[in-house]
Amino acid sequence: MTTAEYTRTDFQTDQEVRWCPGCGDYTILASMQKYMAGAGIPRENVVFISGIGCAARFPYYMETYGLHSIHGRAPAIATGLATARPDLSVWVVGGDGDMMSIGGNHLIHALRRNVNIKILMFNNQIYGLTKGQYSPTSEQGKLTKSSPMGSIDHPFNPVSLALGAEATFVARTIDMDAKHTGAMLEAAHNHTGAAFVEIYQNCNVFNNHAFIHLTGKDERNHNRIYLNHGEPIVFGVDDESCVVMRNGLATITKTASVGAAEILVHDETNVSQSFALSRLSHGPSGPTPLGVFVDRSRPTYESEVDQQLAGAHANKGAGDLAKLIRSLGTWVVE
Amino acid sequence: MTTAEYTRTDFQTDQEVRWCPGCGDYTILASMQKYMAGAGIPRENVVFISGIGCAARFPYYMETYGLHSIHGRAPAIATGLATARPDLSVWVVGGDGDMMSIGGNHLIHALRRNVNIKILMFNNQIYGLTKGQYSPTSEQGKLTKSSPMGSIDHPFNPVSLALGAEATFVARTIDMDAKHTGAMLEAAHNHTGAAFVEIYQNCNVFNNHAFIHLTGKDERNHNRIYLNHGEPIVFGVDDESCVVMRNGLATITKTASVGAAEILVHDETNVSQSFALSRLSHGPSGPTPLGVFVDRSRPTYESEVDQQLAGAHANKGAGDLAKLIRSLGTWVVE
Amino acid sequence: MAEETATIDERKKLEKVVIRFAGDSGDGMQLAGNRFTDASAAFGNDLATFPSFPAEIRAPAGTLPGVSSFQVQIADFDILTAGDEPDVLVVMNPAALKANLADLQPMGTLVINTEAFEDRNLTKAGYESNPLTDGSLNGYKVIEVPMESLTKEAVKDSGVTGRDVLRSKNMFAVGLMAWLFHRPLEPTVEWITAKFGRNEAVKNANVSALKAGYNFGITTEATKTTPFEVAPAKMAPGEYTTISGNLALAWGLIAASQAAELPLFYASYPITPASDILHELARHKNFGVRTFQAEDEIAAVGAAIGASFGGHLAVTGTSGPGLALKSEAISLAFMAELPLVVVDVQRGGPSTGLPTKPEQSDLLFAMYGRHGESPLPIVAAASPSDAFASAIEAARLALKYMTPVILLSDNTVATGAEPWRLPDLSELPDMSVRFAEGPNSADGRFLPYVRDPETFARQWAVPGMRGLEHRLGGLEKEEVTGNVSYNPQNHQLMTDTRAWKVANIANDIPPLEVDSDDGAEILLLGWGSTYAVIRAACNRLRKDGHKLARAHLRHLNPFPPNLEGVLRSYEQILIPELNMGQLTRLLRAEFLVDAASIHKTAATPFKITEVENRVMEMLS
Amino acid sequence: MAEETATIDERKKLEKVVIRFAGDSGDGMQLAGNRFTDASAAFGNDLATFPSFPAEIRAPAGTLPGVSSFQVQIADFDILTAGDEPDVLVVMNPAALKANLADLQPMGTLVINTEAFEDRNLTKAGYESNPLTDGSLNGYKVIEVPMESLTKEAVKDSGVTGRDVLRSKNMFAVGLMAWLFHRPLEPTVEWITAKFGRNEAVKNANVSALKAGYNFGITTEATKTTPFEVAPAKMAPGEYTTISGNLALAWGLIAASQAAELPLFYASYPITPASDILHELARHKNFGVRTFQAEDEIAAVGAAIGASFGGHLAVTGTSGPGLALKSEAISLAFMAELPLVVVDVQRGGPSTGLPTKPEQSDLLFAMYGRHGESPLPIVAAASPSDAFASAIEAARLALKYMTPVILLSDNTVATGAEPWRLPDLSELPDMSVRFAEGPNSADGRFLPYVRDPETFARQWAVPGMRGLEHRLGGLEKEEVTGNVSYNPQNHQLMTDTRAWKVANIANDIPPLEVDSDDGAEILLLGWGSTYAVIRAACNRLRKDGHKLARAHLRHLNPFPPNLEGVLRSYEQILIPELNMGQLTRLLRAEFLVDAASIHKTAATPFKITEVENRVMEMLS
Ligand SMILES: Cc1ncc(C[n+]2csc(CCOP(=O)(O)OP(=O)(O)O)c2C)c(N)n1
Ligand SMILES: Cc1ncc(C[n+]2csc(CCOP(=O)(O)OP(=O)(O)O)c2C)c(N)n1
Ligand code: SF4
Ligand code: SF4
Ligand SMILES: [Mg+2]
Ligand SMILES: [Mg+2]
Repeated sequence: MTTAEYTRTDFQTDQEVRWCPGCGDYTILASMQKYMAGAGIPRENVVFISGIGCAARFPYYMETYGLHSIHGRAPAIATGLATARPDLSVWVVGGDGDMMSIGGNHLIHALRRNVNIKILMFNNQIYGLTKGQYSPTSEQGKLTKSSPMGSIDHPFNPVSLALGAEATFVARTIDMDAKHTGAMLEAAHNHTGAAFVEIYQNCNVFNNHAFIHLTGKDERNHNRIYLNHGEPIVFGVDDESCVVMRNGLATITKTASVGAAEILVHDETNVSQSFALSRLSHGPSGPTPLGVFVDRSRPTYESEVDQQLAGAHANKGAGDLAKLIRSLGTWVVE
Repeated sequence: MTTAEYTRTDFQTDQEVRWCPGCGDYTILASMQKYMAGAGIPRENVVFISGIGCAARFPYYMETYGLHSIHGRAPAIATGLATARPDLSVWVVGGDGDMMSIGGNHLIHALRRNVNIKILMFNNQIYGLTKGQYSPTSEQGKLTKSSPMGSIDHPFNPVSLALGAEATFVARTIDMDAKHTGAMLEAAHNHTGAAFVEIYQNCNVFNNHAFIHLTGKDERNHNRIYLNHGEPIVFGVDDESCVVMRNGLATITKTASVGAAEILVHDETNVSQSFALSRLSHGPSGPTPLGVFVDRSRPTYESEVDQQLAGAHANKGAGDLAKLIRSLGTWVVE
Repeated sequence: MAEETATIDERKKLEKVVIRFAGDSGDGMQLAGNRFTDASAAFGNDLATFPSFPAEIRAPAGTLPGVSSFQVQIADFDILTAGDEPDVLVVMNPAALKANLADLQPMGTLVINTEAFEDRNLTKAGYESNPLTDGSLNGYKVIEVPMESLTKEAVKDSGVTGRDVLRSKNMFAVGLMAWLFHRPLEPTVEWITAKFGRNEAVKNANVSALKAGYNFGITTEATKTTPFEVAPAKMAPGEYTTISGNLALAWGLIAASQAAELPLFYASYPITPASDILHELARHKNFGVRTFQAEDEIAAVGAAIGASFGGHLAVTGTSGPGLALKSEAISLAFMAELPLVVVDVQRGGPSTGLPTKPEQSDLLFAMYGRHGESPLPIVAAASPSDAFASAIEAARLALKYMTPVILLSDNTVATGAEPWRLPDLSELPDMSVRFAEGPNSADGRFLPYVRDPETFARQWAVPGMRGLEHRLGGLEKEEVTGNVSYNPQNHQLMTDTRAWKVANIANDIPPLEVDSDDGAEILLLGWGSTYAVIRAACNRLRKDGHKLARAHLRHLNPFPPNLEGVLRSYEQILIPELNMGQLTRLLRAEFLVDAASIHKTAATPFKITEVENRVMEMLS
Repeated sequence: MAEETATIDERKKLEKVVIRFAGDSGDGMQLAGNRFTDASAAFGNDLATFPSFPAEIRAPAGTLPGVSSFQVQIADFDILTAGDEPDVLVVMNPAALKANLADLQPMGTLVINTEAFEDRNLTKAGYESNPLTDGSLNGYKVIEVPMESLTKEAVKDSGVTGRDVLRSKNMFAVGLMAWLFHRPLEPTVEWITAKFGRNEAVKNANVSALKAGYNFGITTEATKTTPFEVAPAKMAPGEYTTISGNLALAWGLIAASQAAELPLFYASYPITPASDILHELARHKNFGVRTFQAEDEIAAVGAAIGASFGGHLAVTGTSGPGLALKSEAISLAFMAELPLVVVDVQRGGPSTGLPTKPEQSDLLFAMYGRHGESPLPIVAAASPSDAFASAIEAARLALKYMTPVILLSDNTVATGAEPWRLPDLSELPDMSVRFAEGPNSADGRFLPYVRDPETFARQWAVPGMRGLEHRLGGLEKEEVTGNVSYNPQNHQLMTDTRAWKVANIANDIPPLEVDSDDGAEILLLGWGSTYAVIRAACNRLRKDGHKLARAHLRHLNPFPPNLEGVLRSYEQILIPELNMGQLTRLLRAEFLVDAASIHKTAATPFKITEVENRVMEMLS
């Protein structure tokens, strides 16, 4: 089979998919299988690495190489794999708890190092697998098993955090918009370096309707702000709303109320501006940007590793063990 | 002794200070002891918590309560202490490795939760205690024991990272400027909530002159950008340079070349704008902002904990153990 | 009333009966089991339960991995385990039948929701022909119940619609079981009312379904099987409640906090099967309990250490993988000699293992799971209700000896339930803490490593105490002063002192009680959740006239002072463990005794017969 | 030449001599010690070193915590330890004298830099009167040297100025020792030239100081003491180098990578005393070695697991606190059955403990330091040079059995140095890996848990291999397929299989060699860095006519197959350990043998006499 002949089913495994019926993870899985079928990457060169959580079961359902590892450590494991094997296409999948709670440190370090791995965070704003505690992306006040009087943790804004951690690619999408999800997967793959994609994912059992403002038939038309590089940021029915910069803050206003020149033009290479955009929403409770926030170029970690290896080889020649063990000087006993 | 009677020596311990002669840590220690003498906090209510590293020996030298804990965990330990004991003044001290390498996750979570702890990161851009490996803030290309061909890790920008992690207070200062250090300590203390202060600190043994651009007699006049809330950002000899916003980027230009209105006015409450300012430098190799980047208000973690406890008490009365163990229903065997 | 038509005399009188409810995760079997359990408890039966559910939140409906079950044993005497093979098996779909039938007693009673046995479900469960019709159930007493249409019919006037209609079918099953075992309906009706009171329709639906189930029993006269009867148990007089281990443990911590007059600080990161301790404690803020859901297990133990430094009763709870992460920080608490309770609710390992299955395989890890020489006291809960006292004991040791203590529970203890005779709260141990009261050196300073001559605990001074400012840390401490010290002799002294401090706790714990027959040749020794099965096996063996001794360790480190003597008093020793023989290894190393081990790691508790058979082998 | 004026005959002939250089951290004592060692090695002496330095980077100059020392034993026969009490002590300041004098042999030689003995330094060191004048050195042969002015004088034409002038005084000391022990100056001059070649002034200063020291010896005729002489050792013929354990371990990993024909991936987070392995490997990128300095120890082991999944020889190295952090991930590698070498360079514990001091207290942690049932092979290096072979053995087991392996080193092995007879590289074990070659099931799929019938290792297929796509993970695996399985019987089977796989390695390791006298009554059994001291004690005892047996374990899990037999062959067994008796515990549990333990945790290696005395006690 050549990569051109792949269909979605070539990426399905013989394992029964074990998410709750209605879970957003199904949609994302389908988007991924569809994307992979057309991506042109040989299946044997693809690896999915995950931690623990509902989302983290993802590798079992992708007919590629996979490692369902331990909670929070997937970015570190993927860093090792990608550094050892730059020829592979390495994807990391995990939930908001996996990535931002226990795994937060590995995430930010993978991003700053710009390891060529694609990190997909399925953000359902809840701990699904452990049956419903608040997560580091849950909104304040949330009533859960572990916060019967409401969560008092101020959540992360995953896009802001990734940008603050020197990420070279940051995007956001949502499970229900399969087309957009596919486009973000493609953009992440095409980016050379670490890519962080936040995927809003509905957990219909423990946090149903968390994204209703972005998925509700009516609301979504008002609240989805699609970012497109080089284009003015307008959204809403008939582009009635737009984003402008005022006093250093990205601000939403009526398109009609401002001149066309004042409307902010999205620039994927501008981290500062994209950071400002990330502050437009703190969770999906109103107008929320979706799309690629940042896509800029920096050498990947593994390419620099390889370069140093090649450099050492060029300078010193292939390693000679017999020489090495004599390198401190020797003497002979007769 | 009343707090008004404190002098610097009241904060010195009987332990010999064991840093290398010439280490920037001495200066910071002196700044802290001086600040504490005038801060009006009873000594017994002050706690210093540190991890491991040269910087982390700090608690041994402060005549307050202290805990020299384990590598990277000080922010977590301090979170527990501050949550249990909101009456205390809790300070966290650690190096760039302690805080941003192994301790990165606890740091960003303490910041987002807004625990009322004061986190001082002594950034010498090196691992001092373990004798000189590159750290997550070392510049790329650095030659160290563990990077004989140059470090390939792209470093964090600590201010950007803290801002991305929802910090309510972020500042930067430098060991050699004791007055400014004192002012930053005071501002951090006065802030209600988590405060992150990056302190550039010279390690004269393993990374000497790392901050020469900010401390050199001549260079410092060109490169220190002092931020003051509400004031236009100008710097250099005779304020010859200034910062403006161009295309969403903070940019340095000649003061003479722009109109006064165009010069950016620093606003501590504007995270987006301060993030842009943080991108002016990526390490202290040129003009670098010093001062308070952000100081904004959000309820502290422990105040909300206490509020919930008080609320529960008010609603349900003091806990009654005898009732609790009967709360699932009981029956009697005669 | 209709309920009375079947008189007691017509019923089979049983001493005990084991019932298992099995269905899809979505069928509400845990709830059904719990309701039936409570009704039985209220009726005065002794009982023990064993819930079992998939590790997936909701595996695909109708499949084998999606099967969830709940087993309860009820008896008229003091029983201990949830029983081995069920006498009665209730199955809601083909997958539940397939997954559970092998366990059913020969000629056991099988209650089947027939309407779920249609082709799609049969295929999902991997059946090639319909077991209802292919004769494969011939060896059982089958009660076929068209549960879905009967439930639909029953709730049609309640006001519920759509999915909610069939949701009540678990109550139908509870009702039918209530009839079969002559349980009162009232407790269940009360519970439904309390739970769904605000939603009239759902409340009505559940009550109607419950009654419909009961009535179905009456009406069909149990489709020709005789109803069962289990008389109330002869339990010690007292007030009882039904309690799970996680709740008992949480309440024990609250009790300890009250006895010690210290606020409780519980820091945890959610993990099966320990999460419910966090959930329970989070509900009791009016007891002054602070719960902290940390970003990970390291932060949880770190926060607890911080709270301990601040003078709270600090506890961190987790399961095996989390204990691994806490190891380094526990070592810090050990060096800093700060009180800390570390709860490990064990589950099937290694790695992520079998998160919802029982195992006792963290004992050696608790014992040796830190770098350097760092012995810790270890306390283990023997049963759900025992978790209450065990938690208090762990906290007592931590506070009195200024040390981290590991409290072992496991999945069986944590999620199982049993009747608990409520303790007399006035008899909680005295745990009041004596904080340092002032400087303790001639020159007016506070030296944190001045020790109590009896317990060798160092003094506890907490921030806010004037003049007692001091610094602690993880580098080796100089004796008395607590200053950093690299002095060789001091390191030896401190290593010895820390070891001795823990070993000395042996003098502060009750001697091991042995329940021994005269002339017993074999000692059955256990720890943790094997308590129930060991006792049950012993009871059976004694009924058959065998002479045995039985003892159960609550303290795994140090051991009770009389343990060596006890071990040397019996010719043979058998140690049942749900691991590869970990306690056995400890005893061999400690006492050079050649104890036999019966062990398994098969994701299920021992069957009574497994222990019984092994004892019989050893006796013969 | 002047060097020849003192003829060999006038010198004391010694079989061995122990020399300690001690001074302030800033005095360059480690360098001085190393130079002297290399000169001795080149001269053909056997030797062993023991560096000791403060945990602080640079404690305050002149204080006790700031003292740094380097001890070397040189001999004309096969020696093993750095010796007990030094025969010669060189001290550069009062603090160095204070910290080290107690160790000096009675009537030992004391070389003193007199100019450092002024009031300020005496006070800093805590002296109330000047030991040079108060008679307290009467029991020693004192050589007083005004080292600073002599050095100044010597280097005045070299071109160095300021601080650099006195920097060379360590070379003065080396020169003086060279005279005292008749070492050649050439190796040191060569070294100085290579090191400082580019800085002419510094080079000249160091060479001048070195020669000045030597000449001082000649000129003053050793201030009236007789110079010492140690003849070249009778070592086995071969080519030698002087090697430290960390370097030998690093090179062993490179050798393993070549033998296995797999690229080496070393992931680590810096930590004393393991960091030098990282530093060394980072220098050898031309061997295809990838080093990854991770953000913490968890990331390091994680990255190594990733690299292992990718088909590299993956290694992660750390010390105790880091091993604690790696525990959970090692358990994953164990479950996923991926090859991985985990290096633990032990140091004084618990917690941060004594980072620069030797201890062997992580053995039980290595053995039991994971939740669940997760036995791992454990290999321990016995000496600096043995670290080379131990590293190869650890890698061999990891790759052949598809399992994590723990490789224990310790501070003594890691930072000590000894002559190493270079191995014949053509005799490295065959370690070539057989990756899966294609689908291994009837239906053309690849089943990752199909096992080799002999080793029980599962097949290794790595990404990039077409048609072998598969998924691994930490949940319990179904036998053969590797699918997630909660099946009870399967869990039992897999637990047993994993345990058996590791236990079976016993058949693949050499039997324990015992160096036994006929009629030996006592067996001295050791592991790790006690090798040297045990052999030395044995040698001494044998010289006194005692009959002994001696054996040293490289494999701590599983044990060599003949170990039980060996243990049962001796009436008494003594196990020296730098911990509280951890191997002893393992042997008691495993074999119920009543082995005696001599143990200490005093931040220093055993003295030979400590072991000797204990054996004498047991013999009497
Ligand atoms: C070390 C460790 N700690 C805790 C757990 C328990 N645990 C499993 S998944 C999870 C969080 C799940 O939330 P998330 O990552 O958001 O994934 P989701 O289930 O929501 O997809 C937790 C706490 C674990 N498996 N391992
Ligand atoms: C768990 C653990 N890992 C590693 C170490 C070793 N270690 C001690 S301090 C340190 C880093 C020091 O760098 P930094 O935090 O920047 O502090 P500095 O010494 O530069 O002040 C490391 C890696 C340790 N003590 N514990
Ligand atoms: S619990 Fe939530 S996230 Fe997990 S499978 Fe169910 S719906 Fe999906
Ligand atoms: S090593 Fe560097 S940071 Fe550490 S004490 Fe010395 S100068 Fe300061
Ligand atoms: Mg989630
Ligand atoms: Mg540093």
